[in-house]
Amino acid sequence: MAEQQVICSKNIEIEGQIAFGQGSVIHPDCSIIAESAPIVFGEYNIIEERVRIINRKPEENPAPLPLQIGSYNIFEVGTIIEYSEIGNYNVFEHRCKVEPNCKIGNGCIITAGVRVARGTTIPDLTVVYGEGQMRKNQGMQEDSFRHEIKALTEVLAKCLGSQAIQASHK
Amino acid sequence: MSSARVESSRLGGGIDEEAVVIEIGSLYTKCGYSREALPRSIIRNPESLISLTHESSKEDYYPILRDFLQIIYLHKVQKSPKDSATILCEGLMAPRGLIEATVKILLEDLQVPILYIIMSNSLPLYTTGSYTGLLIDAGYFGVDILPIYEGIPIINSFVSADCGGKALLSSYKNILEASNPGHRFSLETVEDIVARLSIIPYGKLRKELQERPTANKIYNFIPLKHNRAISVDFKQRLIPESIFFGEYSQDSSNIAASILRSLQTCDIDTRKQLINSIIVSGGCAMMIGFMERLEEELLDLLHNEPDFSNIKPLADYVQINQTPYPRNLLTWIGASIFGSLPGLDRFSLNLETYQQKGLEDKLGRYYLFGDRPSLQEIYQTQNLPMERMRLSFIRL
Amino acid sequence: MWRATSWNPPYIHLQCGCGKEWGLEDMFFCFPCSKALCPYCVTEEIDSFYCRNCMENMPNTEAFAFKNKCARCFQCPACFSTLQILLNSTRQQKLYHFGCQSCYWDSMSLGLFGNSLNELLMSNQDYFMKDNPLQDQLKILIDTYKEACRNRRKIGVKYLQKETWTFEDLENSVQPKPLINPVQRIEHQSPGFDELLNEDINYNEITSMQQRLSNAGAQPRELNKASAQPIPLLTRRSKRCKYCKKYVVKPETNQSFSNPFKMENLLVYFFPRIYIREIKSNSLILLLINPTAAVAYIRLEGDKVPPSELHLDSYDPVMDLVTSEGSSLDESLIIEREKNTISIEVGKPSNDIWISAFWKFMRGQDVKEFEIKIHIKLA
Amino acid sequence: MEPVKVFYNKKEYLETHTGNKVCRKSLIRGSHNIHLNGKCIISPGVVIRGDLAPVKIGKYTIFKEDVVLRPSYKRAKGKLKYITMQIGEHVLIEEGSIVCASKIGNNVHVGKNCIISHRCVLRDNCKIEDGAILSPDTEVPSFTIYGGKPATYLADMPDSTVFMHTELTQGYYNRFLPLA
Repeated sequence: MAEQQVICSKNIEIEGQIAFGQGSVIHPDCSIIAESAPIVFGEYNIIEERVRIINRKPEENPAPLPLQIGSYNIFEVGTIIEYSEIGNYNVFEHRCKVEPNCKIGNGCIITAGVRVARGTTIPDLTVVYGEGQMRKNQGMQEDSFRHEIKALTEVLAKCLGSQAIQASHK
Repeated sequence: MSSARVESSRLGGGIDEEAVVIEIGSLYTKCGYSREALPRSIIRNPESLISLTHESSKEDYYPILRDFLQIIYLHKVQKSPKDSATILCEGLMAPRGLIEATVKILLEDLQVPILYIIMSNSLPLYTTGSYTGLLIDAGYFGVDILPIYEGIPIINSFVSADCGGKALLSSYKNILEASNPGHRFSLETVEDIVARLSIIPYGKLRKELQERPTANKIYNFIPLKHNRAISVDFKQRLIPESIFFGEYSQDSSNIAASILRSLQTCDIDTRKQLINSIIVSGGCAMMIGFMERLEEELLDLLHNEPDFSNIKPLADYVQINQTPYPRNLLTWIGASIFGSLPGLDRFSLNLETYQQKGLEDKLGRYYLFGDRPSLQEIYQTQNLPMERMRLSFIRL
Repeated sequence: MWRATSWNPPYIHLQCGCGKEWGLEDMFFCFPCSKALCPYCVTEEIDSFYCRNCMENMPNTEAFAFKNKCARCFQCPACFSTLQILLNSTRQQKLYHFGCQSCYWDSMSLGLFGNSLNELLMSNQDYFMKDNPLQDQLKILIDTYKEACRNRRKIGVKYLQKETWTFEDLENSVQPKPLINPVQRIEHQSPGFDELLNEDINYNEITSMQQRLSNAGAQPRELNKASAQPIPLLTRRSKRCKYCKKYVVKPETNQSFSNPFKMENLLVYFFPRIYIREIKSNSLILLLINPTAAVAYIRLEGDKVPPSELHLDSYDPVMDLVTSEGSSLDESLIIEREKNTISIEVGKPSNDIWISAFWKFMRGQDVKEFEIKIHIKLA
Repeated sequence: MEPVKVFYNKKEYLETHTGNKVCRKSLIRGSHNIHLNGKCIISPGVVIRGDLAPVKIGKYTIFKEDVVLRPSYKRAKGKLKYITMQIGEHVLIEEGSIVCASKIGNNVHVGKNCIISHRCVLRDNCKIEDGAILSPDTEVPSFTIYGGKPATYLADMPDSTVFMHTELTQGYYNRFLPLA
């Protein structure tokens, strides 16, 4: 896979200024809306189908700061991320919902179907499961996680190869 | 009966495998095999079964228990009911409809070859190896106190105080809903909070709590089967203390007071033996500090309470039995031991005798005076000859 | 017990011999006594045990020995889903340990890990083999009571006739035998005042009732002390008719065959399925579908239904010519007839309609018939 | 009650000669990898990711609205590989559920808004309750019902599920008629 490459599928709903890092993969049918301020992605993020990453309108969100999202994150099918701070090496499992003004550290796992309430800060290396309970995430090694994501993006590049575009600021 | 016959076919009908032991409690049902130390599985009763009370009849119990017992046999104990003799525990205070419905289902529908119905109040005694003891069952509906002397349950000093899990959970639920407006709590959620957080203070901690006012510490968490976070303060963790060990007054339902009241009704000679081995079983006894606080309350009442001055010298014989088994399973373990003893046939019941004579009170007509809930009749009949009152499970 | 019958109207139920009402999907048919049976008129037996995770069949002696639990698969103590065996290989050594994929509980917190796969399995295997101290304690108790029963009986009769009890009599005749070195159970010490106040409780670290009772022996209060319990087995069951003790449903033992049942006499294969096509003001149009492979006859009778005998063709017309008796029947009720279905119009006196049906059908050579009541409830 | 007829307007749907009715508004990627064995219904909003790995779908399978079918990947001999997804006959998947299973047997009924996670195996005649979340690598044995978050064994299915379920899916297909 060429260095500076972002794989972006066809029908994605993109609005406002969005910047993708290198190696990010965006599957079809997801919508990234940056109404009030730009969204800045790190590198090697995998965004699957039906993911909504929304930077709310100004009246909702008084200080429109740019939405910072770290690198090596996986957003699985159906996750909804509203305006909140996201670190690196996070896994957002199927259909989990992050409400506005949350702060998520590094190496966290938000299990499937979990709703992270508004304004909660999630420290590093924690697993959020059930109705919002938390637990220490022991099995997390950053280098093997990074290695796996790189391998995954290569496999995805072969499958979705046809729609690769250069890393550019839309 | 000749002992030879009893020894050979202990369970009768050539069924030599282990008998299935089922104890249907008010909140949890314990089921497993006899001669085993722990029940194979402990299941929470379905909500519809918990909500039925003493007055509900056999027809109310039948549809619920029909599926519940089949699940016990086929999924939890995993033995076909057709070739497994069953031991059923029947409490003194157990609703009559429940026992009649279970026996009808087991014998007619599930076609259990042979059924043994034994009184479950005297079973924890078996886990201690002795014949005498003051048995206290701190269960869901209330605290049942039954002294057993030399194998003979002294029935007319049977006391049932109604300060049990049910009173605790309902008052806890009201307090929680008052302190967290807008929340609705189910019975299971309240039980979960009580099981995890409740503490009964005793010894040094109790004195400190009286002197120093507790700084208001708030715990925020999400309980079981509840979607939003709730807040509980420190005082709410001590609620069980006021339910079980409130201040002593003439008719209060303090556990220690009802124990001593039941002891007073026993005759003089047996009191020393009884108070020397107090056996506490039941779910509420598993709370942190329940056992130590009970011992403290007993000594406290004996020493400086005028009502119990006549049994004051017994104070230095008070001793609570330490069992290695978990206290909420003592009844089932007693039934598992009882199931492997010879002489079980006295309590056996099979389809023919059930169809002819129906389910008369197997434990003896003088014993339970027909409808269970009216216990006052038992109190009025003081002048009972000793023989008729004898269950004497040791006498074979 | 999950039943396919729906109990909220409008529904069509059949009344079994024992008087109870059940939907057609849950009922069985016993051939020797040619009777329709409801789930309560059928006794169930266990045929074979299997583990839900590794789909291993277990004979019942081994299942009893392993306390009805699978020997190789384990469940998470926190959320009861199956545990996976994970490997985190650091440079120095490879560590096998259990991990739960849904709530990420990890057996490292329990100190349960092994350098090799079977060492891990063996370390948790002692759940079965370790002679549980409570079990030895139980044996001592049983022996004491057995021995007591024997010698008690010898002095039993003498003891009964004694009229007056002197104090010494009581003392020496009743010596409770002290239990031989009872295993001490560590009671929970009471926490100090300050320690209680400023101790920050993590609610999820304390076990819930269900998590405690899954390990009945220890009943741990902290989650990091709760050990991984083996997964309970599931059973495959066969059903017999309650009256003639013959098999009604028998599952296939080895799962390689495509048909999961060796024998299944369900009423769905023999009795027509009835649907309500249309509800008119004072009448009702029912659709009857003949499931058998031959011509069948049904005689319907009810308060607003004139007694009438109808015949239903089977799916392929060739079989109809062979098996139809060709007797002349009054077809007044039938509105429409199509392949193997007929739609009839039935009077609707009230929302509760009882129709008694006499059904005759052919299976292979033998002809079977039986009587059953149909109960239709609209509101 | 007799199941009610469902109508769809002809222009939205694409009909193949083997009786598949595929909605145009559904998002199907890598259609060369997807094998429909005939008489399938794919409602609007269904996502099938055939470009990741081949997806084989049996007869009479019905996918209701907003179902996501996504093969999952496995680590085989150090290399990540997307494994094929195999779905049997008479499978009914209700609205809004996400399926990343590796193998689904025949006569399976998946409820609404379920999440079936990576590499799950659903044997024949099983049922997943509404809103259940199956954790990865779970194995659902035949004739059982799984439900809850995380999904555990709830109960056994009655023995007539083979007959009733095939009639349910066949009936649904036969009553799925184009608007006049």
